[in-house]
Amino acid sequence: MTSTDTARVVHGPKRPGTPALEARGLTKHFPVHGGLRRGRVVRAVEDVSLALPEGTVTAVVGESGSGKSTLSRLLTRLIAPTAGELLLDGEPVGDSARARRGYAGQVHLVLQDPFSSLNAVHSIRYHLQRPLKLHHGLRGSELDARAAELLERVSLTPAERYLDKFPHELSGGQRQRVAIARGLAVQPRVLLADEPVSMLDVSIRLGVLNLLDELRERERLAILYVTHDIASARYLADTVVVMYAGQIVESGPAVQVTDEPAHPYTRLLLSAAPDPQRREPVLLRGRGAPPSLIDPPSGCRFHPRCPLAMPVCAETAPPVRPAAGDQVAACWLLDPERAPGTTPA
Amino acid sequence: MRTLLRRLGFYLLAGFAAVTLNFFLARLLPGSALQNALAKLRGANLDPDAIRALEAQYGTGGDHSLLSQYLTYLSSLLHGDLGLSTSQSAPVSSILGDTLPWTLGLVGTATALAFVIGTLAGIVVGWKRNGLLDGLLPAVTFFQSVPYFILAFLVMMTLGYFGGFFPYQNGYDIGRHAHLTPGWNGPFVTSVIEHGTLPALTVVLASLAGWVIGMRNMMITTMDEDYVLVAAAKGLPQWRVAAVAARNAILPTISNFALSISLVVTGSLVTEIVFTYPGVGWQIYQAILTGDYPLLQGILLVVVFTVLAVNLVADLAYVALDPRARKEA
Amino acid sequence: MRALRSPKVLAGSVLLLLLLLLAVVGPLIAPHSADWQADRTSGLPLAPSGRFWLGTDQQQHDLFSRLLSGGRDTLLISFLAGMFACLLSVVVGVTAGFVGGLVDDLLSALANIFLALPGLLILMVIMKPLPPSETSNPLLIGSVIALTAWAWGARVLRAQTLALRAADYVEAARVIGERTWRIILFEVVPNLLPILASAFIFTVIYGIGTYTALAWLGVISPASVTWGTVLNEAQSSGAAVNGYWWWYLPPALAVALVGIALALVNFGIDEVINPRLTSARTGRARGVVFRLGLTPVLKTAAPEPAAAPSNPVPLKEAQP
Amino acid sequence: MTGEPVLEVRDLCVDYGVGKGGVRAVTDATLTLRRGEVLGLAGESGSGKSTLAYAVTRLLRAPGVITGGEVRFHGPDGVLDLLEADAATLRRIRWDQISVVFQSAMHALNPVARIDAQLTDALRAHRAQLGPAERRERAVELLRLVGIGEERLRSYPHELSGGMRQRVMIAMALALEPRVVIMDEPTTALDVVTQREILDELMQLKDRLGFAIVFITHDLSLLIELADTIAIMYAGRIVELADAQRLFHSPRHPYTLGLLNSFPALHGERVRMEGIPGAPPALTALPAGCAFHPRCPFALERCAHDVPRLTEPAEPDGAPADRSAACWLHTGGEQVPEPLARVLGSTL
Repeated sequence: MTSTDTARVVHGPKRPGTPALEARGLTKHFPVHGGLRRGRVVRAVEDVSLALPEGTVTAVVGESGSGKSTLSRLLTRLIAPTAGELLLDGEPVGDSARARRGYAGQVHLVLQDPFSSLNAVHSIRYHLQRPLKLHHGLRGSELDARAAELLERVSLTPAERYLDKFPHELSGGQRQRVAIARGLAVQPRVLLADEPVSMLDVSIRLGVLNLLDELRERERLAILYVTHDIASARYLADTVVVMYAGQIVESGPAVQVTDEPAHPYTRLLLSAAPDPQRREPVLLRGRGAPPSLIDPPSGCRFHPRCPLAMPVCAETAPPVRPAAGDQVAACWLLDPERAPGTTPA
Repeated sequence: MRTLLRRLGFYLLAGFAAVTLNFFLARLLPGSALQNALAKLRGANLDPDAIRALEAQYGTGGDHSLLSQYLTYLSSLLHGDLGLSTSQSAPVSSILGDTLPWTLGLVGTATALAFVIGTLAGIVVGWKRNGLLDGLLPAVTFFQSVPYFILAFLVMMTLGYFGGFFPYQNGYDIGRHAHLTPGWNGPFVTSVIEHGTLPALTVVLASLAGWVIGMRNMMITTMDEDYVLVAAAKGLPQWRVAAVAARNAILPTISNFALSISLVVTGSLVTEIVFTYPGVGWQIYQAILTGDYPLLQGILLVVVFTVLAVNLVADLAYVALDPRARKEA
Repeated sequence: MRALRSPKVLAGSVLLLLLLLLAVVGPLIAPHSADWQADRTSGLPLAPSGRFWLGTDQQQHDLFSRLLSGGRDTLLISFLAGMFACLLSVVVGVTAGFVGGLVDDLLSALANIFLALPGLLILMVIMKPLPPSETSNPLLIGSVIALTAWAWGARVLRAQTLALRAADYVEAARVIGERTWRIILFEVVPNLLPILASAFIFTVIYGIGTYTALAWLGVISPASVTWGTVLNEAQSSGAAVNGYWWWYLPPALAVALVGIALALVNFGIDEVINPRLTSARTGRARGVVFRLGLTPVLKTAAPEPAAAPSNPVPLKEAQP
Repeated sequence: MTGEPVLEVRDLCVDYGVGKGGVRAVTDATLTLRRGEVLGLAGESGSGKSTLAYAVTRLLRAPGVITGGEVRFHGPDGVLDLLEADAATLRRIRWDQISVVFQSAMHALNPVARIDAQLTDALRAHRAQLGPAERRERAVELLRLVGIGEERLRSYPHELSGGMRQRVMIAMALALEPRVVIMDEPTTALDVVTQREILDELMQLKDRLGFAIVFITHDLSLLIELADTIAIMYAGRIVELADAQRLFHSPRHPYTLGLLNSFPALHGERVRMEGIPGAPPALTALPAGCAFHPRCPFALERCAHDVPRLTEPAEPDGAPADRSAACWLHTGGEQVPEPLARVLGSTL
């Protein structure tokens, strides 16, 4: 368990002022259904503190089961956290129905699969106008004008050609643009994107990523980009946050984390990632699969797979330590007392 | 184990619900019909003990509370006592004992035949996919969309009355010139089979389509699975590839069997009425004609328990056939 | 509406409309009223003739008139039963599927119990004591039949709702802050419509069978003549044994015809629900045989392949 | 590219549907797979890469129809055209000579059969002389080959993790020591670490057992690390075919170039990349001429109506090309844009 007596480290891009959205100690334990022993839980997300300042892209990287998708749903309030709190512009968010709707107008989530995130029975117009009606009370001709404008903002032009189409008449990339346009209709401060390009064809992925980057720039959105593709995280994000088994193990400026990873898990991910420039054969830094989150390993959750594990790793969870600059990692190797003479390279 | 226990719990609950419903149905019915029946019984020189028993059964005699009546009812059920038939002055259980074998023989055989033939045909039609057989499906649907007793009329008329291929009345030859002794003797058994043919054919025809179409659709769905293509890619003989698909496709079919068995049984009972077949169905008709509620309710209870038993067997078969279900268990 | 292009569906729809039309105008165009009797003295049914197209029954009612008049209540009640049952199954199925948890467990158990109960027998027990004034009320009879018919639809709808509840577009609707009732009504239910339509058709088939059976067995005696009551009179007069086929055959065929029309329409709905099950016909029509694991080879010079079945050439044992 | 050919595909054409409703999914595909080689087939969804592979094995599902070409398999008994072969011949060759690993092992393993049964059923069909004990021994051996313990023999697929299932699938494909293994996105559904582990094992097994691999994927960056030769497919045609390193460092087709520019790098300076404008066309509405021309930054006037054939490009240094591309830019006379005219220093 992460010790709570030490000062909490908030991950994410460092910017002056109040972040648009901040999560403090966000934790989610799902009850296990169907087990004979009651009270067992899946520790999907454990004590995550994350700040998303406006005009930044934060990438959350991890394997499946690392808790990154759960985190995005916690941040959208689609699921209720077991512990922790959310602050929107520094204010704790309320729990009333009104507060929830207000929150939905500030924080939006773009889902992974554009083929199923749009309802086949509704037109593009319907999809775009619902948030306009819900959050801005727009009526009549204003609706059409705004919907058309939204399509233009995601480069679906001329807009009239798309408004009356149905999802099945569009390509995957166009659908994902519509999904993003729907998010923009909300006029959110924060845009969460859960693997927004992984279902898309390779040649159109960059188009969608570049669109997100433009929105960050133009609309000053705080963007959270959830992905398993560390190369695209490096491409798009200001800050990369690496999750393993429900915990953040490393975070820092994107290029720094990918060029000089501090945590052995980040190094494992990088060594496994496809890299056409690789000359020498791959040396996989660690083996095995992520652990069960019902019964996670003691101490550092990565220690059973870690090639550099020390006795202390199995006993006590490592605290988050600075590595270099804004880069931090939760690893005993960064503790000068615990690992004298060993510096991760 | 857990899933199985859950299912078992469900069957207990369903059985209990049926028994309770049965109890209250009798009491919710407008009194007059029941009183009439009792009055008829009194006039029929029935043993006073029996009348008292009947009164107790319906709570019309003494001033027992509803709860105590209910408990009495439950305890007599547990002893296999289904009450007295008002029209036949005999215990319902003994009437059922006489007629149930006829129904079980007819409906059981017909349903089993229909299921086996239908499933096998569904496998073939699904596997051949584009064969001529597929074109026969609409024709098969004809039998599925016509109520059992209507189909029974049509079968009786075409093959029985006009065709003259089979007898279409009664369970065996009881005509004036017949000299049959019920029992395990050749002439009697032959007669029973002859008389059972048309009702059985009706039940088979009516329920066959459901199995054929269900199994065909499952075969086609399953054949789209990669593991069937893998079987073909392995160079296994055709029949082995088909077997892989069929083995997986049969699982939902078993669930469907359980779901539709109550419709099949009800339909079969009604078919008996058309053919004046001496089974439980015919007793239902008699009970309706004479307003014999104890008999009607006794039959209802037996049918419900039969259906539940078949469901339980189907559940067990499913768990036995699907390792994934076992794991959850 | 592409479903209408299928000849089966077209035939079914036309047949169904025709039958519905007959049910409406039947009593008006019938040569006689349903209760009209030809000759009160004769005790024998008359076979079909030029005067009585479908003959008469023992009471010398004109059976053709009775057939025309009998459809109205029969169809009205079975469609009412279908509607009520669908309403019930939507409420139960969608609630169970969408709410989940204990509510789902209870509603599913309830549906399963109703599936195991023999509906017709229960209806007999319930309806036998009802006076004719009540059994001729279509609304009452329709809803009582519906009580025994909703479980199947509820089960199917629940399963589908369960799948839809997890669909991304439902989650997306939550994300933009849609209210739950709106999500159910506008996101989930529209996607259930094909299944609902199919459930409706099956319930109507069940309804017509059940209602006719109840009348045939004399469990209910509606005030007006229906196909079921004609069958009931035929049954109690031993029409089958005595060979009065014109007495019971026409109403039986009429019921069968409604069932077939509905089943044909259902083919079209099936095509919408599961296109896979019907789509492979295209190739066969052109003489190409598709077999799993044996992709056909149609080598032609023409850019558009012509219709010619592949002839597997016997293997030439390859030369080294 | 030294080994002798095991599988030669010539002018293969595949349609979905027959007659008016049919669309061409693969057009004039020509490929050669050599012994012990990894041949990569890369392309986006709808490019025809999987269609091509399944058509070659005659495993393509309805309404797929092969409408032309030949597929010459060089087996132990000589050369055989798989498109002329009858069902019995195909059955004999399948798995024994050519096996397939599917994308999702979750779906490719029979959920109601145990692992050992699925490992040995092909042995039963093809090696009738083996007894039950020998088959079981072989199953254990195969599992060990992919790093799975004997105790998993009696497991059902749902009891295994995703990575383990894919390993079982690979073990299964190697059961009869085939000459060719066709792999359709075999690791796409897996996490990167598991993917890497399995690919490492696969390459070791390939070196040890000497089979050739046709590796289908949309992930070109992975393929470059993995494959000897790569064929890039677009809208049903092979648009470029070259040695992996040369394809990476000196692409000749604009689509290949665009594809390579669609994968952000793991190293170096962060630069804005553009990918490829537009979206891949639907097979039902292919542009005239070169199907890529509406998205191509270098499109010439003739690209809009003439379909380029796969030919050897004239190399800038005059060296023998030993590669091919289907692009009018390389047919001589045109000024080849710089990114498509690079020369890879070393000859491979």
